Amino acid sequence: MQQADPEQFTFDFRESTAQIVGGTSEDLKIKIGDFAGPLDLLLFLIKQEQANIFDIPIARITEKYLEYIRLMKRLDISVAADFLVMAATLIEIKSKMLLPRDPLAADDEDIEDPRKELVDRLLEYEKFKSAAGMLHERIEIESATFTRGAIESDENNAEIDATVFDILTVFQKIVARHVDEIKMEIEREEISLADMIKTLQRRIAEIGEVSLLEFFEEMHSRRELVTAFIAVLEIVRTEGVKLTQKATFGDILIRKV
Amino acid sequence: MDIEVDQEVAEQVTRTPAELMAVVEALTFVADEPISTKVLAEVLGEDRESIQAAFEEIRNEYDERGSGLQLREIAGGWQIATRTELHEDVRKFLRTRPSAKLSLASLETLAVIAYKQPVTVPEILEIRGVQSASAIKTLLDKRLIVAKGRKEAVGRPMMYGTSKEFLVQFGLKDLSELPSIEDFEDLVS
Amino acid sequence: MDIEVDQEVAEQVTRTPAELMAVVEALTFVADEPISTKVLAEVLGEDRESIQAAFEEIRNEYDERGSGLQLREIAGGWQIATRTELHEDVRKFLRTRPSAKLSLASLETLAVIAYKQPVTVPEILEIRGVQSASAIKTLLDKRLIVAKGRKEAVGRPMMYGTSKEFLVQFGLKDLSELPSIEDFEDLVS
Repeated sequence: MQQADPEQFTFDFRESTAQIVGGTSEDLKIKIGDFAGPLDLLLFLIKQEQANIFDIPIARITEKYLEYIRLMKRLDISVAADFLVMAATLIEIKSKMLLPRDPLAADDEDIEDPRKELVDRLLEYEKFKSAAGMLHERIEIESATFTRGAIESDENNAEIDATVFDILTVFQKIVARHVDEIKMEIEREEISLADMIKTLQRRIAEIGEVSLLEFFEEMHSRRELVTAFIAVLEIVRTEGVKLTQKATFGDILIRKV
Repeated sequence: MDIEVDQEVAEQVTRTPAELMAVVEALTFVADEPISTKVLAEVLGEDRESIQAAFEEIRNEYDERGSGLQLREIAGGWQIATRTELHEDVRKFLRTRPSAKLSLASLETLAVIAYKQPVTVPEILEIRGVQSASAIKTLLDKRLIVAKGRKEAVGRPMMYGTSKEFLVQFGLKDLSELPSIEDFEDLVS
Repeated sequence: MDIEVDQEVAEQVTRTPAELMAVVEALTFVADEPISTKVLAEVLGEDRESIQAAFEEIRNEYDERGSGLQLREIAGGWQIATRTELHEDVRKFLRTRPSAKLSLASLETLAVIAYKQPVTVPEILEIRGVQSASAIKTLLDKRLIVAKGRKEAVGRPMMYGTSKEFLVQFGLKDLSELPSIEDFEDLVS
């Protein structure tokens, strides 16, 4: 982990999560990447507040929720519409609960708790969140077994089940093996991959489309060049960007999708 | 045509249990995919019970001699694979890294699809509370899910379900091996 | 970095003969090509005599239990294969499969030859990091590659390039139609 910059947050692209430390609130520590959606965030806040899911302190939770959204905005992290929809829902529930009870209504029993629908959704969601955890464990175990290396099959069969793109993909993987080796070397060097990623991100954000040829030409050393190359790979892997190439052997453009 | 030939041969062949084990092991080894008792029974002209028994016997044998390989039942078939405990050495040799992890969003979406299939995008949104388009794309790219036709409802939305690849990657014999979703209720506090 | 870690681990690891047999069996199983004792000794941080002993022990074990598989010494390495006597059943089974897949080793070798031609065997080894002898044989058998004369270098090694058949099979007018990797290549060569 890098140490905090002025903005007091750091990105770890390997994990593709962002960790926010500080902000105005006392001890709000949030890993953005850990939240799969607004329900996930809500569950987190409810647990953090040690509240009972069947009796959610809606005012407090709403406040925390909005605080989180504001923090995201301040950090220029785009807030998905779904998070805003949930914010609106929370505010609506909160206001309903503040309404004085209709004196003509008979008993408490007949009045539906405004929180009920949300609680049902949370409970339903949490089951699938647990199931996702189970799947995660399963795939971890499964990815540890390997099947045999391919055997060349029937020699009489002239048909080959491969395309020219398989060839390119395979070659890129071989090249990537070399990159991995180089990457390991440079991790001990002063050039930071995180800085390179940030530079490239800023550039893409500013001008929308970056020529990789130009970007690479700016590099002063082989190491920087390789770092720049890995930064491109990382950004392509972790963010919504697209590489386009107009002509064979031509320049490659990286742009926002 | 093939099948006729098979039956002809099958009538002539009588294999001892040991011979059957040997040929079952050999064919499982050359198969590119998990191979079902049904296919093997047809190819070898044997009944499915004998094939099943041979598989189980081979599996036990592998386990007992502490082989570096294991025979496992997966995605409706049987497959020879390396033993899980050896993954570090195997990875080092193959120069592979642990496969790219699925994001939490993708795993959640996959969980919803696995348990609710066939399920539409709006239904997934309802449960997860968040758009799942990019997670669905990832899962389609990884062939973990497949389209399962359209729902007869407004807009005729596409329905999704899990694939055979899902079973393979998650080491499941079939979907019934998934723990029931109600089991997770106990964990919910 | 990996390599340093590997050596560290290798020094710490002491395997029992049974454990060594298991891991040797697993690696031979996943390898695309016959695997030499030398390579295995390096990967596992063991001496060649132990590896050789493990191979022989595994071979005997396969033979003694009448397995459908055999461990055989071939082309300077060891390989797991189906037992020769079973070839009829194996052939019959393989014929039921639609089209032939190239192994990853062959595909990689073909990719290196396609993009680096004319290229020699040592150069392919350099790029892939593994021996490619049997892959080259397969590619020659399938006429996807052809010899392109000898290189004026020590040992005058044979150079290989892709064939006309390669262009036909992969639907290319000529080699310039191969997708470009030039920009990536510059960075790592």
